[in-house]
Amino acid sequence: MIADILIIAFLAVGTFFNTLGIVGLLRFPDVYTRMHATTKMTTFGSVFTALAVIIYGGASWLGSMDTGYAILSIHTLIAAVALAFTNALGSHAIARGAHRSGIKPSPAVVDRLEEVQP
Amino acid sequence: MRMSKLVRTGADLLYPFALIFGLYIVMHGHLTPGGGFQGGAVVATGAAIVIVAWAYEDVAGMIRKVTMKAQESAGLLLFIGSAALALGLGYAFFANVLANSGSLFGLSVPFGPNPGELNTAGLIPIMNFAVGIEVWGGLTIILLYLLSGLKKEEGT
Amino acid sequence: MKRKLALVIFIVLAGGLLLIPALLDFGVPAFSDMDDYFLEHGQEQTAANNIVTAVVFDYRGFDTLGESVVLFTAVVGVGLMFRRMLKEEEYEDE
Amino acid sequence: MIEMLVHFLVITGLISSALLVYWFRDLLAATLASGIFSFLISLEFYILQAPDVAISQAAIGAGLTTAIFIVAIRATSRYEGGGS
Amino acid sequence: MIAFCVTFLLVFCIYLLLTAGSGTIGFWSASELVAGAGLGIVVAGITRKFLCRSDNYRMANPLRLLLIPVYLLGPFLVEVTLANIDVAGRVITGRIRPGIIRVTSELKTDLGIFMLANSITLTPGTITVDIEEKGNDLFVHKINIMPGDEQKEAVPARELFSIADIPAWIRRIAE
Amino acid sequence: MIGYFSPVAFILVALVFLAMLRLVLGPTPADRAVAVDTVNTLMVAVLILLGVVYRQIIFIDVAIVYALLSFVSTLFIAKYIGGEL
Amino acid sequence: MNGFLVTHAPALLIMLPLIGAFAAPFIGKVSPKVRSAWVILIMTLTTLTALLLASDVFMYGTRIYVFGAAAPDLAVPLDSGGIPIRIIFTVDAMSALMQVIGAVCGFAVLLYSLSADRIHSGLESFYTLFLLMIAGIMGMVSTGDLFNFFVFLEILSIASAGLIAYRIDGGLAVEAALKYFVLSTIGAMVILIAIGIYYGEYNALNIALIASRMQFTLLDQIALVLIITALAMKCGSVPMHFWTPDAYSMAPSSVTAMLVVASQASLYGLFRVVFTLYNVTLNAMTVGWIIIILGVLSMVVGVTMAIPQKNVKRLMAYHAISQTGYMLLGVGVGLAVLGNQPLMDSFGYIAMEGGIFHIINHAMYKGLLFLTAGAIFFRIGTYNLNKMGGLGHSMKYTMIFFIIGALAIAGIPPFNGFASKLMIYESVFAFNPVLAIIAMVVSILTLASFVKVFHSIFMGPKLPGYETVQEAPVPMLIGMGVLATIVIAFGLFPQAVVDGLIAPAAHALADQSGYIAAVLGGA
Amino acid sequence: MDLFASLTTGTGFWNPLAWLIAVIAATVIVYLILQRGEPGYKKGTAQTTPFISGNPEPGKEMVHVRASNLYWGYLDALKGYYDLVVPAHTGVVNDYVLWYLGVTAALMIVVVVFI
Amino acid sequence: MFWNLPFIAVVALSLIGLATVVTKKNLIKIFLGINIFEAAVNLFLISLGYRDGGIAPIFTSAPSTEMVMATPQALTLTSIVIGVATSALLLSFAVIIWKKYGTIDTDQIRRLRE
Repeated sequence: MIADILIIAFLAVGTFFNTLGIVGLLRFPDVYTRMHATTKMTTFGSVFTALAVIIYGGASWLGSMDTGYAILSIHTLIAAVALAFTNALGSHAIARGAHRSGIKPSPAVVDRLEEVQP
Repeated sequence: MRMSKLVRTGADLLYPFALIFGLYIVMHGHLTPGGGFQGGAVVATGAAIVIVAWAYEDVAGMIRKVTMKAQESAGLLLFIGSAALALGLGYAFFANVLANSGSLFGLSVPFGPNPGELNTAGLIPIMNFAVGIEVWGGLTIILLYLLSGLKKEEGT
Repeated sequence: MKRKLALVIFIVLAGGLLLIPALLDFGVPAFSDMDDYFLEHGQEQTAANNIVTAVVFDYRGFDTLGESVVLFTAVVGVGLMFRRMLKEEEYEDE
Repeated sequence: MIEMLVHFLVITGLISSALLVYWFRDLLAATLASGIFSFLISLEFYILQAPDVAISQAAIGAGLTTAIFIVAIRATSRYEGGGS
Repeated sequence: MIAFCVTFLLVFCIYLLLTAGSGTIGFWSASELVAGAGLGIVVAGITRKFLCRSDNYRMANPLRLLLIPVYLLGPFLVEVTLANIDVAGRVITGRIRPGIIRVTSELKTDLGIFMLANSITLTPGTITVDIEEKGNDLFVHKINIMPGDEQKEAVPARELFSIADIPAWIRRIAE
Repeated sequence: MIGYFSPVAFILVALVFLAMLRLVLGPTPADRAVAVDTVNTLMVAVLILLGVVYRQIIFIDVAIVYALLSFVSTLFIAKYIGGEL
Repeated sequence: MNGFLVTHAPALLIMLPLIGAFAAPFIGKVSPKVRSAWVILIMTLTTLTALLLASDVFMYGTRIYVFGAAAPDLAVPLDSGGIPIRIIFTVDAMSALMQVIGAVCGFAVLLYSLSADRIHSGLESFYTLFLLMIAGIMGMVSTGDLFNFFVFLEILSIASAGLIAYRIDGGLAVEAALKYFVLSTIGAMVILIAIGIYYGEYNALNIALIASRMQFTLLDQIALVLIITALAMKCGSVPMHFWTPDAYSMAPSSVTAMLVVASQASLYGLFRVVFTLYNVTLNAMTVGWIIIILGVLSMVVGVTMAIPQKNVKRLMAYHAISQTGYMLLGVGVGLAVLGNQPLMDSFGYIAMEGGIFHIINHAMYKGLLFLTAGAIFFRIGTYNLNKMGGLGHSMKYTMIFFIIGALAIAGIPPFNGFASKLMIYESVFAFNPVLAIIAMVVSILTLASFVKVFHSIFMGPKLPGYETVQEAPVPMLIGMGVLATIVIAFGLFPQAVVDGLIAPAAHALADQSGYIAAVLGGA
Repeated sequence: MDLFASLTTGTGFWNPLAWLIAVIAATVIVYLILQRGEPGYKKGTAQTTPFISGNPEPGKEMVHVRASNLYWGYLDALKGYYDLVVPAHTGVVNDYVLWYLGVTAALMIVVVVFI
Repeated sequence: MFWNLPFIAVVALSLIGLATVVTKKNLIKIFLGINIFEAAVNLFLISLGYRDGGIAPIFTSAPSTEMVMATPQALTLTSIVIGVATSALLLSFAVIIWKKYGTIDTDQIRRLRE
């Protein structure tokens, strides 16, 4: 019962943040701000959906003692960790590439990087 | 040119993980989705991460073309060899002589859904492994060759 | 002119290919005896749980060999493209 | 029922991303659209209960093919119709 | 040799994690253990020069490894959640004040700076755009720069986070 | 409990379309790369959810492969637009 | 031991070149001599195996080989309800004939190329691809499984594309390879669609099983169109021949000679599909006429395009298209009267025999011609006819071989081209006189065009610049000599060849029920 | 399996043995005629140089007829045909593929309509 | 008709792929078209083997109901690897042509004609 509530809550959180991430992707003015919205918020949302699955697996495992559900949880955990890891690196790489290719942060109060690396 | 230090460190950390995960997929080809091609492609993609994070000159020392070529040929020869194993026992090529025989990879499984045991399926895991290292070498070397074409263009 | 011709050709091709969805049912195959054999006997004959792998490496193992050879061939071909040419090699002749 | 709707959406996405590949004049964008196409077709394989093929398509089609296409674009030219 | 052993142990653990629930020796069957050891040796032979490129075995200490999940589930999760809610508000309202600032930290090792940069990137509202290869100074794109920060030459890493002291945690883990 | 997962999968697949809108609009290649990265992330979540919906535990492996490998194309794009390839 | 060899010969025929190819990168590292010896050894073994298998097949009938079964000839497992489930090689007389062509041509070409391509770089890869090409041809002609056919077709295409692009110096060869490969990839994918249609309808991939279940519904017609156009494109029939002159003229000469054999393997696939897969279920008249029209177009356009050419290999490539038209014409006439036993007996079989005899003849003399062109290029470094002249003084043996080849292709007695062309003329005349007249006119134009080539290359005074030209090296002459000997022998003893090789092949091709019975057993 | 059997061709026949005998006979006749020729021909003397009404012998490349100049009349007579066919070989990959697809489409119509 | 959706997608995708090959003049674009065509063919093969309500043909801890067919999946695996091999070779041709000709526009890659 608690598991049900947790799953619903996590799924709702995940969907909410994913949706907001996409909205941010469409609304924000330049690459860097879009990246703030999407890569991190969708990662957060996806990790939360994965957490829901983990809880589902754990609860079912405790209920039925079928090792299959434990495997489900572990593999989902690995997927979530890999997702977070690669997304962080990927968005850093894109941001760096974008800055090197000459895309300036268009509404920006300060750009310290430009002074160092023209 | 190299990418930034963060990406390089990340690639170094990710490479063993990609390798072991790819080999896991290769070895469990007869139990879970996957097999030689998929696992080999995963491993090759792990190598691609390293290749992209470092400069081509650095990578040429880390992941060598000669090794990859040898690996590819060796995988294929192992594949053909395991296929020809049946020939000596009087069966046709590609006969799965080890399955259900009790020797290496020779346990039998009950019919129907079961969690699976690695030590089954006869020649299939061996062939999976052979194909895995072949695909690993092949896809990596394709990427290396294309990048080497890039370097030559800059030189001239 | 050529664009119109291409359009006509594509319409005819589309007509021909649309016969596939018109005549084949998705999800309800008419014959399935070969695959039923694999699903029924594959597990006991090859002792592999994954029937796809059993088909790939046992029943149709020779195709898999061919596929590996294709990859090998492509690698050799790509290597031939990016090989280091000798100085005295002169081929061209318009 | 919802699975059917997902299926429908995925197929629509497939066709629209293929059209995007046709439509873009920037080859890099076309390659990116082709990457999304690969992901979607992999999802379609997944829905059609072919996980082996989905892994294969994800690893080879989406990962390595995109990579070698980008290397080739770097070695040639980026825009359609762009000369040397 | 140390590199080999460290890599082997790490890889073997990952393999065991992937194949958990396969048998009766602990959670594993005998053949899985044998296969894991074999594959681990292969992988360790290939990747020992990658994983231990800096010849620095501080991370081999199990206590430090145990700290990682604690860190991820504790302060890091709190930070990420708070920041996410913050950015969610900004997505809806559209009030942003972005800019790229320079962030200093006292972290010296590659791994430490890597973890800090990833933590910064995963926290919405900040992205690591670039790194100065020598001094380990990060350039961070921030979606909402505090008034006054744009005049500063450099901002300490601690000020990017609201509640928890992330750099200190990372120093505890990695250095 | 399984009934909760499939509507979420549907919503996430629908979000992929909105991300593709940015792929069409994006003025710079970096924007498009961000869109592709977003699609990757969403897709992993969809795969995990669908794996549960189909009650196939082994399907999660596909999601791990996705999470690992979609990264490569992102890195190549980033390296290319940064002019470092 | 002999029994073992014969039993496993169909598989060994593929495995030997493959093992040779896989080991070639290692062995090439040792020294060039060892590599040459290795390649020669593998090729000799392959040729011997092919000959052994062919003798067995012509003596005892169709031989099948089941990959992965408990016994090599256990096509139908006991518990499967009478369907074959594994990949089956079905070597009937037609397949054996094609195997012999491939093996003998490959052997001669290999001898030639050992000395012709000696000075170039990347030779390990060259020989690897060469052996893979042999393996692809062997697999294509001996397989009895549609998807396996597709796989070998792809091996053959990729290896051919790599070899066509071998001379990457100025980019022309790469352009030719690109055109060839784009077309052949699309063709292969179209073939895969057709295979999918068969699979969806009949749940089978085995040719014999599909043939026994064939209904010839609307979908089968679509599949027929897809598969025959793709294969006709691969064998270079007009109006899908555009890749042929480019690829043939830009590849190294030894590769070109193998490409001829490769295109004939596609032709074999076309015949196999039409005769074995469909046979009498299709409307033989319509499909027969389609093939005849393709053949006539190929003959006429090929030869007329050949006449104004200035590049000698390009000219020969157009002639190859034109000669492919003869084969299509002969076998198409056979197809058009299929199912009508009296007509079949009176001229149908003769036409098919003529077409099939022309396949083997064409492989030999066209290979010979390309090899002579390569020998000339080896000495003077150009293919341009305008720059040549007077070489007959210094390259006498090459000139003799060229004369043999040219007379054979023009259908002059006593060379083999005459025999097969005569069979085609007379049987086609009985079917439709206009076609026979067109064929004869094309033959005359062929002769005219080769007179031009002969005059331009060998006749006239020794041109300045070519005074020091020498005869081609001996290994090249041996390679050409093998082919020339076969050309003369087949021309002098045509009926023996027809009785021994061609007639069994033609009857095997037309006999669908025999093929099905060999695989499925019984009916 | 008679080696020198006649080739069965349906309506006529062709026997290489008879042809060989005829060729040998013809060769003998030719040889006999050749024997009756002028025996005083020697290489290296003025006999071998061509006599062009007292003019000096033109250079070797002038004597040689180039390949492009052969069959000029034939090509000119069929000019209409060649103007049609030669431009069809455009050398563009797209056209090649379009030709292939066009043939596929045409055959599709033919086969579906006529069967 | 709704259930024939994958087949309709196959037709649409093949036509889009072929149209890209025929109408676009850039080599890389043509290769992308070939890729789409290949993917369409793969999808065709996979949809042939699908059975309503079937599950993947893997016996590892799955509910035991009807399974989808295994052979098309095996064929598609082969086809995918062939596709990547093809792409690699084609792209290396394009790179060499760019080096030698300075263009990858098909209208200018026509030194071989007539």
